[in-house]
Amino acid sequence: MTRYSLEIRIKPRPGLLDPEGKAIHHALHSLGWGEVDEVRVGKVLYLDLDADSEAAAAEAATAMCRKLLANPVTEDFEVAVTGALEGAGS
Amino acid sequence: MTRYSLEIRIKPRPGLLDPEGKAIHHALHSLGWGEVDEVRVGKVLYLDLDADSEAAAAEAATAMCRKLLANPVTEDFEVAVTGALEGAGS
Amino acid sequence: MKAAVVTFPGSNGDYDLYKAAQQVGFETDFVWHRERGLDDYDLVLLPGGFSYGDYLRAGAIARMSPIMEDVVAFASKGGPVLGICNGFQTLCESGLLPGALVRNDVLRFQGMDVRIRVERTDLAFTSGYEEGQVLRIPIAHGEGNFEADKDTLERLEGEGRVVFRYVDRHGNPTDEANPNGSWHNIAGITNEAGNVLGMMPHPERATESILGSDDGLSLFSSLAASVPALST
Amino acid sequence: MSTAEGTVTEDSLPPRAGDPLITPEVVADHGLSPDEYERVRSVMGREPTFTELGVFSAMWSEHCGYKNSKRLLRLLPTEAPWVIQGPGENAGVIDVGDGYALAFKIESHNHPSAVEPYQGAATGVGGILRDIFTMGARPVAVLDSLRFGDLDSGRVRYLFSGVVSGVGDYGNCVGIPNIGGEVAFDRGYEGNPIVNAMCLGLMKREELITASASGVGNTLMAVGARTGRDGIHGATFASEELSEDSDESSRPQVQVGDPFTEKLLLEASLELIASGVITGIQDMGAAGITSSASEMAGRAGTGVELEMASVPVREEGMTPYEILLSESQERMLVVAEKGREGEVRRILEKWELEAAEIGRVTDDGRFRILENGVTVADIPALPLTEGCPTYEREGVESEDIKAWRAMDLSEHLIPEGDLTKSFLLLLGSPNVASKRWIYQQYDTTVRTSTAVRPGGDAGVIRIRGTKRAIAATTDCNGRFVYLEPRTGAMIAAAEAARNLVCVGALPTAITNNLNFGNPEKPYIYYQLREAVLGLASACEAFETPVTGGNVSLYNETDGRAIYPTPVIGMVGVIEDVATITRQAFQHEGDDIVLLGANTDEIGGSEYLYVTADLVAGPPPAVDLGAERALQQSVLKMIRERLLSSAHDCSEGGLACALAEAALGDGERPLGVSVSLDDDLRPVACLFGEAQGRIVVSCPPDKTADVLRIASLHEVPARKIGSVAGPDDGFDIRLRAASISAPLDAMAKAYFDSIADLMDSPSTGA
Ligand SMILES: Nc1ncnc2c1ncn2[C@@H]1O[C@H](COP(=O)(O)OP(=O)(O)O)[C@@H](O)[C@H]1O
Ligand SMILES: [Mg+2]
Repeated sequence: MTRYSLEIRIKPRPGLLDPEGKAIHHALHSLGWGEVDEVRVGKVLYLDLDADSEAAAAEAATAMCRKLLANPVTEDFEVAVTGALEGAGS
Repeated sequence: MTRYSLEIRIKPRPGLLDPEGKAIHHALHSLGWGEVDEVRVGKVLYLDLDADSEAAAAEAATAMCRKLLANPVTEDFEVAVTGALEGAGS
Repeated sequence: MKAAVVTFPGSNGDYDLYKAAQQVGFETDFVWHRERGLDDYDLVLLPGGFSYGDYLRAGAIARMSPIMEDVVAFASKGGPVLGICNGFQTLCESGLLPGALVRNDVLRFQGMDVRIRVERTDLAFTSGYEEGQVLRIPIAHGEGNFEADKDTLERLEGEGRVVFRYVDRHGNPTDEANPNGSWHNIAGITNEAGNVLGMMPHPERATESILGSDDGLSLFSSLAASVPALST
Repeated sequence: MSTAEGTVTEDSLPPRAGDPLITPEVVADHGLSPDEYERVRSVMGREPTFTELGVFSAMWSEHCGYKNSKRLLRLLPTEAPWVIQGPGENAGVIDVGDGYALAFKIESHNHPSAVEPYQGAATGVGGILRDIFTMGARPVAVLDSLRFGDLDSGRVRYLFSGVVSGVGDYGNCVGIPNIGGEVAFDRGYEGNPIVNAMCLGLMKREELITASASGVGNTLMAVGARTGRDGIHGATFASEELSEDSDESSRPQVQVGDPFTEKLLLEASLELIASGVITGIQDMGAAGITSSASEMAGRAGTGVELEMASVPVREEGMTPYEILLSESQERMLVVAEKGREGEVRRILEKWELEAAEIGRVTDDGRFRILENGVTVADIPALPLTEGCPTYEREGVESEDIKAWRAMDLSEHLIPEGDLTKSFLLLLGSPNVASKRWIYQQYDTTVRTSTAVRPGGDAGVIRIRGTKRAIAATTDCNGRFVYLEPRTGAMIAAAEAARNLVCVGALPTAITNNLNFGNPEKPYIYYQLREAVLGLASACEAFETPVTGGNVSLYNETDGRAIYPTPVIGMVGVIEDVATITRQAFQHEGDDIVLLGANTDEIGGSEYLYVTADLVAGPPPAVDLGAERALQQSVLKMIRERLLSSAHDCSEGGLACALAEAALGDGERPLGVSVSLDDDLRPVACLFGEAQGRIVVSCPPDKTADVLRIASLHEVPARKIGSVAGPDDGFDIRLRAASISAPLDAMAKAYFDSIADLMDSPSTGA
């Protein structure tokens, strides 16, 4: 078993309104950052996971997103394995 | 001028309680993903920005984090330049 | 005539809903989310509140509770299910209703009285209202902005499944009357069969004049009037 | 310091491996003076260990030990036949009739909110809720009393919006309606905001439980959230001034609130109390396990022994010192009857919470801490909780403030240009303007018992199943207290009582939050003592005893103190919900009657601040006897159902009070036609903040009765005009001047001004 670190990014679907992104964009402009174009805001989940392989870890995370972490109506997700610690499994 | 795409990740400081991460962790366990260790939840901002160089773009984003986007008392941030589109400046 | 108020960790409108159901004559029980079985009931109520703290997304964790399988089964047999606020969010997460409730466009929690217009009166929930009637009802939510893809939204309107809409005092669905940015000022919708209703405003908090309005009471008395017929 | 002379008799505990040595610097860092450290040594009979030093430092901080305020607080009246529990417990409790008891208390979270406004405010609400439900009462309402600098600063907007969403998100999630509060913006609070939260809880009289560790052999259990390194030394921190370099290192780790866990803890605690398996329960608030365990032992006259290795922790490698002083939120200490620990665990499991056995009640009066069986602290409990040195300091009034008070204001009594313009300016000043930008972020209707929501003079909660209701308000005008502390404190209590009678409630009892600067400075100690004396006489006059409260001192940034701000939280009882009265005019054609007299006072007024940027002059005079008569007369009018509305005059004076009554909640503003024949200069008459005034309206056929009751109580009263229609304007005519404004311009100024100001970005930097 290896302990993998994962990063799951959950992002509003293109086309959906992102009021928080809009508000940040507006605030950045008022503070003088006129060069910023669009802003979109998502969530990122950091988690550690024991699995047999990197592929298995990513697969488990994908299953979690499908079942719970992302709402298919409004969100897209991306899973990235960012680290591995051999033999650290519990 | 080049248009850079940036990704800014904002994450609760280590040691601070992350109630949302805790609740998600708990839910993943009840759904059978007992192999998941800690979960921490942060924010990710995607933004496009016109700047003279990659370094300048990253610097601007860092300044935005300091001034507005991240809460220095409770959050750490990371800036990554993820793309560049030459001559696209407005 | 029995009603079940399904409660999750973090529900906080359970008691209010219980009282409203009782007020119109339902024999009412709380059913804890880990319990199973809703066969004894004629009406299922999903209360407002912050199930699991609204962490991740409002209603997302609650809909994984064991009892939600029974709620789905109850609804698919035609049983009336009413979800208010967090209950509405949970119904959307569970797929019993389409779409999703995302963060209010103003990015703030909105607690105030709003006016909603009754768009349909042929449902067990609304038979006591007049079509076009304007009700004064409180809202209290941070994520009440109804979103769905274009096709779904068109279908909802086309099939007349929008039951309540935010309106101004004169009954017009203006932008100013929309407290959260919901598409087409949607405040409540029903499923195809018309036996599942989700709404963000709180009719159970408008059941006595001392609370500022009793415009919500008819929703419960409509149910009390039609539920016996449904279950026979 | 281990070589200091003195009578050290007992053998010292061996130092714990890895703990720092105790040097004079270490002692000073713990906020103890050399004399206080000597006292520690004599209580211990030996040198304390590092862990013991931490324990003393927390318990003998101002926050827990009330070093500078204890002697003054003894001056406050605390008794009345309806008081069930006075000061000393987690909350005060009064009898409100029909078998019900009301627990209520106010708490400050000023320092944490200055560092992290959202979490500071949120955890402030969490703490006060726990104080209420540990008494066995179900929380039924929250109020919040806030102070900030002026809203033109991005930093202030950041603090303000963070605090409001923190207060809101926490209470909303737990499901406790907010029924009122107050907010003031003044440069006197720049850099040091005030965040006080008050909670009310209801119970049947017999459900009351107290926080004591009784029953030798009973088991102590830690319940709820795990312990992390949050807020270590929060109590000591709350007892220090902030300075520019208070950032980062010197600050304790921010406490993060989890209202979801709080909601579960609330339900679990009430179930535990009802089940009878526990004999005591206490929140682990400031100074965490240390204060909860030692205070419970102190109250019961017992001892406690706790094993640190059994405390569920969130992080690895925590030392006993850290575990003892952690201020992690949403935790409780429970005393379970021996043998019934399993029942406690079962109840907590239902609510998906943890419960761990961490110690037991002993009979030796010691506060003893073990780490894997090895003693790391062993302190006599009573001297620890009760032996904190207390100080009576010398108070001297500041010459500067004296000079401000003596300032000649006569030139300001002559209006600058158009009075209508000043009027609209004042209506839009954030201190007068509608606070709905705030309370629309709060759930005010959950629990379906809110009869009067925020926006009126006082909030009202009905007691289900009875005809009764409870009203509550928080009040304090810090400018008045600053200019003359004794008068200012009396005004705060008088205004609170007026707000209660305006909704039809009999003022019954008080909780208070004394927010002051550094009491070691003579001029601050003067303010504190004077304010307490003023409050004491108001309590006597109104028969409203103090049942509890909170003291927050050292509210200073870089040596500048806030205005002294003794916030009064007052509760009252309404016997029949059918008599509840509101501030908005109800019917066109009603008569408007002014109770109380106008004066030429303008000192400390909002008018001066807005038009001349001044906080000066003497505060308005207050006559406690006249206030009491006014309260009684209005209550009588309300009970006889004579009034359509009642509203007291406060910030912005009579003109603004009339405007608020005219505008109501904005749904259906009504016009006003008033004429005043006072022989006063217009500015004072319209905008002066003379005390003891209430504007009421009534059907014309009731006016004679209203005037008769007023005269019976020797309250000056006269008809000043009438309520006009929604299409009429707002007109006040004086002998030689007038205000005439359209209702929509007033509504715009009044309702939109805070929202408009908050549209500019807020910056944390
Ligand atoms: N921070 C707050 N939270 C909730 N309600 C508030 C707050 N600040 C003001 N309010 C409400 O706004 C109304 C007006 O407040 P204020 O001008 O302080 O009233 P008063 O002068 O009668 O004490 C009151 O109903 C009060 O409860
Ligand atoms: Mg008032």
